[in-house]
Amino acid sequence: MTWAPLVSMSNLGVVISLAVIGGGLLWLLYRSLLAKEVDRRVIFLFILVSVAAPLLFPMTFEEQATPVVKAIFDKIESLPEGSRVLISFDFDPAMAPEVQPMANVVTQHCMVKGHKVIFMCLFATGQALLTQSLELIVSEQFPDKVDGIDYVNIGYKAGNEGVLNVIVSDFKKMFPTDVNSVPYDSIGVFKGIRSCKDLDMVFTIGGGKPGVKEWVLFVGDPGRVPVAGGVAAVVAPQMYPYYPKQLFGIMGGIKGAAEYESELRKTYPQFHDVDAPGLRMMGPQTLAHMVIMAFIVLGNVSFIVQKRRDRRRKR
Amino acid sequence: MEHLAVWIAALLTLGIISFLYKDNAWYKLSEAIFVGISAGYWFVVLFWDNVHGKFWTGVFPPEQYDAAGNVITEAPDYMLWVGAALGILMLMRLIPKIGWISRWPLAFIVGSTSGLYLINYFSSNMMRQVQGTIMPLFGMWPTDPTTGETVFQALPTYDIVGNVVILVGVFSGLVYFFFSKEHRGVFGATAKVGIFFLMVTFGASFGYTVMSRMSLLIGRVDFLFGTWLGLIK
Amino acid sequence: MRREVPLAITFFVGTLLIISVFLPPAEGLGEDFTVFFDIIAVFAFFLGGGNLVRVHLTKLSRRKEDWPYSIVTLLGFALMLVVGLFKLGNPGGIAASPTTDGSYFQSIFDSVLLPLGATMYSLLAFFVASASYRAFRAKNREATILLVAAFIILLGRTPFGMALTGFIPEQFDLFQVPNLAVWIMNFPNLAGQRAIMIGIGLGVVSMSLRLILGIERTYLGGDER
Amino acid sequence: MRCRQPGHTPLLLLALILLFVSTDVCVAQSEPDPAGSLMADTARVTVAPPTSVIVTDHKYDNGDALELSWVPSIDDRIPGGKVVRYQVYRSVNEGEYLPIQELLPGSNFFLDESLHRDSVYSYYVTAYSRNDSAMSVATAPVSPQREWLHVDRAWLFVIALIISLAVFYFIRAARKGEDLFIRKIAGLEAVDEAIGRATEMGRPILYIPGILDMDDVQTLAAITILGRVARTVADYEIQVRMPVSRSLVMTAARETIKTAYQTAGRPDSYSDDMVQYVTDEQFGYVAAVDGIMVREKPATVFLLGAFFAESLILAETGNSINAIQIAGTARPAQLPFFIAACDFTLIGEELFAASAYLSGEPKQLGSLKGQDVGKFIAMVVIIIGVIAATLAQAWEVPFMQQVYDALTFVFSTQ
Repeated sequence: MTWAPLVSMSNLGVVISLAVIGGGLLWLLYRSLLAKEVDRRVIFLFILVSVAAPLLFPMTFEEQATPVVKAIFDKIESLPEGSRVLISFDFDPAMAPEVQPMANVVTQHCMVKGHKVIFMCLFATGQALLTQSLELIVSEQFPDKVDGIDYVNIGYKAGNEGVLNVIVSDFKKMFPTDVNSVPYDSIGVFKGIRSCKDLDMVFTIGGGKPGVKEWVLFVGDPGRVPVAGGVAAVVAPQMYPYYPKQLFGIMGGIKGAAEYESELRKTYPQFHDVDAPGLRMMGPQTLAHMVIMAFIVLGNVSFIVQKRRDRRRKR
Repeated sequence: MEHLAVWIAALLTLGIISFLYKDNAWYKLSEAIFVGISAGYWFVVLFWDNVHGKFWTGVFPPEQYDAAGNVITEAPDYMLWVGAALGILMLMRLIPKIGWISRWPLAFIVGSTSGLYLINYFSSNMMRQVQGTIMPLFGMWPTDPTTGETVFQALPTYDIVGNVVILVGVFSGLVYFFFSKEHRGVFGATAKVGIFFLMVTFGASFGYTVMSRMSLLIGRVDFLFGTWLGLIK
Repeated sequence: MRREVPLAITFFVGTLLIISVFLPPAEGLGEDFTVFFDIIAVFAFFLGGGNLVRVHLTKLSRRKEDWPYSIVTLLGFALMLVVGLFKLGNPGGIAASPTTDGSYFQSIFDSVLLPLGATMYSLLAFFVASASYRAFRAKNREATILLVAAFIILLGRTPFGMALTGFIPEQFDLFQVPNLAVWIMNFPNLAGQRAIMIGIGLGVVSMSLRLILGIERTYLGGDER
Repeated sequence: MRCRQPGHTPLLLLALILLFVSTDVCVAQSEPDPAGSLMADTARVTVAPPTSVIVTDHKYDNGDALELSWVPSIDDRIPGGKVVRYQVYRSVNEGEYLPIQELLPGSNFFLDESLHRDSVYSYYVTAYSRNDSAMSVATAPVSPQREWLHVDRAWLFVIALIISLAVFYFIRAARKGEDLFIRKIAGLEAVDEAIGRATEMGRPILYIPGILDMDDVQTLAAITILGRVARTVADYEIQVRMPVSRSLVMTAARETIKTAYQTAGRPDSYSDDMVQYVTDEQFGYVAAVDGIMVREKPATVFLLGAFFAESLILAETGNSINAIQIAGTARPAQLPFFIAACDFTLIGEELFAASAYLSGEPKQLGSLKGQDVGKFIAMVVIIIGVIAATLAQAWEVPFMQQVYDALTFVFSTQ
């Protein structure tokens, strides 16, 4: 059990706001022990502070990776350097805020491990997001990686799951060139790769259709390729039936991304100073969750104290 | 101009949030603006979409030509007049003497809603859910797509327990909803189990939605501190 | 007559739509009737909008409490009607959709209605908290179950869930809170949802039949005017 | 394209030829042969045509769709086939064949929709390799057929009919005076008490029928319950406040309350002002209702009908003014919030049963018994189905497999 450092205290603001929230809760606990109810406006104030504070003073919580997320991290970590990983951006701008952090963090991990990555997308609108991620992650953080040798962007092909049906046996038929019109056979990443079956793993991001499910049914199962997926939080429960046989790992929502980012920071400290959108966006949510749970506890404390008192009075 | 829009939005945002403290003039103003403008907004949208878009262009289709100049205007849909006639009957309420005639379109609406939903809900809620619950508890014999042979795939223990839980939960939940028997004895005990399942469902769904509710507030706070005040880097 | 004709209309229309599901040639009927409904709804809006104007005019003329706000409501309503029906400032002119970007109509929507709606929606975050404080108390067995289920799910969504139960060995990883949360969502939660849904399906059948058969007729009014 | 003057025909032909030549060139330029650098790939890749192209009627429609199927070209094997795509061509009324759909390798089926019953259609399919193509034999002209019965939905019909007949049966039995027992439903028993409380306190009752229009069954349920509630209210001197978000609901609600007051013999106490239209906008309506709640402090709040995210906003505001709240909806996602914040909650089916229950009329209660028959069928089918499925899959009992398949088939819906 690792408690510390559960939260990184980046500056005075964080310390003060946490102290205010914690102190306030203690005071309320004291009042609850006297069986005094908390006014709803006090609760409202706590919620407002717990959401606003992490936004004003960036506050991140160390996330413990759940097994479903840890499985993806461990797999990428255990693959030997130079393994071929396919990352598919199967989402549109509407889904992007929730799932793009996952795509980015897995890209970071693959790059730092020295895997060779094939980027593609099944959504026409995913193309722009893919380019954006490549610029943000690969060009900025890994300037020495070379297009074509360390990674390749083969872009979008229309046909939804039909595309998968083809590439599971033949990449070149569907993607004769990459987005820069470099012919398949002159792309270093593809050396020795004929189809998806030759890949070491596939990571697909997107809760829509085609998405994770189609990758499992059309590539993972028939091609016996390890597939992992990242989806929006609301879709995640629908993916669990595929775990662990057909999907070796799942990331659900911002929380999934945050867990992965945490894990990555633990193993590669150099990422501590790099922006981690998952962890950043989880800050206010986690704090608000904890405040709500604290209030549930407070409610029960004052309820039990009240009940005891009533019983004593009856006697 | 954009600055003004941000300021208006910020003031209105604060007006609504101030309601949490107590009802006040600022909230009342925001509410009055909200009600007036949104009522007008929806009337305009419905008017252009339905009266113009569906009725007018359906009854008097605009002339259209294909690339070669042939007329490909669609035939007018005379059925739409029935809708308009019913709509006009609705307006008869304004004339007290024949106001009762507005019950005809009302009767039409009630009839069509009940007719449409009867089969709809029955098939998607009852039939499909019953079918979804009919499942093997322990595992399946799926056909391997590559070799064509079938292998028994036992489910993990958690899923087997889960399947049994689903069976018990659906069954006892239905017992709870039974109207024609008092909740007593074995029947009552089963109904009690049903209530427990419903409570787990409600508690779990409540807990699950909290996070998405928080993100809405995060959006608003982000707007106030970031876009408006520029405090967030 | 005043009562029989509407009852006959309900019966006829309802039966027709039920049958149409099973007759391919009548398949489009449901769609047609939905369009009728949309058209009727707009006509009805004259009644609703008229009522809105009347309510606020009365408030104004009788100087009832808070009457100044009624002026704001009426002005806002009138403003949107003028701007939207005449498509003022619409870059596409009168032929374009009223919600074209850049039109006055859409600009007002973006700068006034959107923030108002989003803020009203975001109040939920506060109410979720106050409701959990009050409702999730171990008052009796049902309430305790409600509380425990909600607490596990909430805990599963914070880092504490893993921190508290991460020590549980892998064979029993179901009892690690995040996994337990997923299991609850996938099984007991699903069971409850299904029971509710099956009940709803049957409830709708029964209520629709009562309406179509005219057993339920409170909405139709009496014989006298 | 149409030729307007015969004299122009040769010119037009020339233009056409030029057009084709130029597009060919364009294609060649914009899509450089990916493997053009390799000598072997410049050779012509011949390809065999798709065979056995069959067109059949799409079943159970109004005669507006045809199904086209074929055996893929023998050169379309996975992996490593030569076919890169298929193209479907269609001729309408024996006219020119035009390309209508491009399909991926491996395809063998195409559903052509939006056709007309009085036209005839024929098709052929062409397989393309990188630089060659082969067309199949064209099909004989066919027109889509209209079917009169949706045979796929026969079982849906039968089961819906059984349950409807059960409802009819119990309604008739009740009419004949048979005593039908219906258990007490707590949330509905509370209705009278809640109205009584408002009377004592001299404060209004607030009735919110959800935010959807009359084209939703939950709103219908809310209106039918309103009929019963208004009937009780009419007996007391209390005010009903009913802000609504749809004009049609306003009309229906007025009609309903008016009838209730007439039945109670107090038509003069009724006023149109009881029901007030606010706005169609979801949260604008919520803002207004919240305002009404805190300003008029109703003693009793009914939240019955279709609710979305606003469920908790309304219920918590109602709770803050200490009103007794009776809520009900058929939206499972919103039920938890009502359970948490309201005094009584009608869960799904109870909402639809409420007006029958409150009416207390035997024939109405009879319809509730009919529902129970449906539940009984569901329970029996689930138990038998699960046993059959488990025995069939885990122990390979063939008869059980048949039962399993049959039940799955009967309860599958299109």
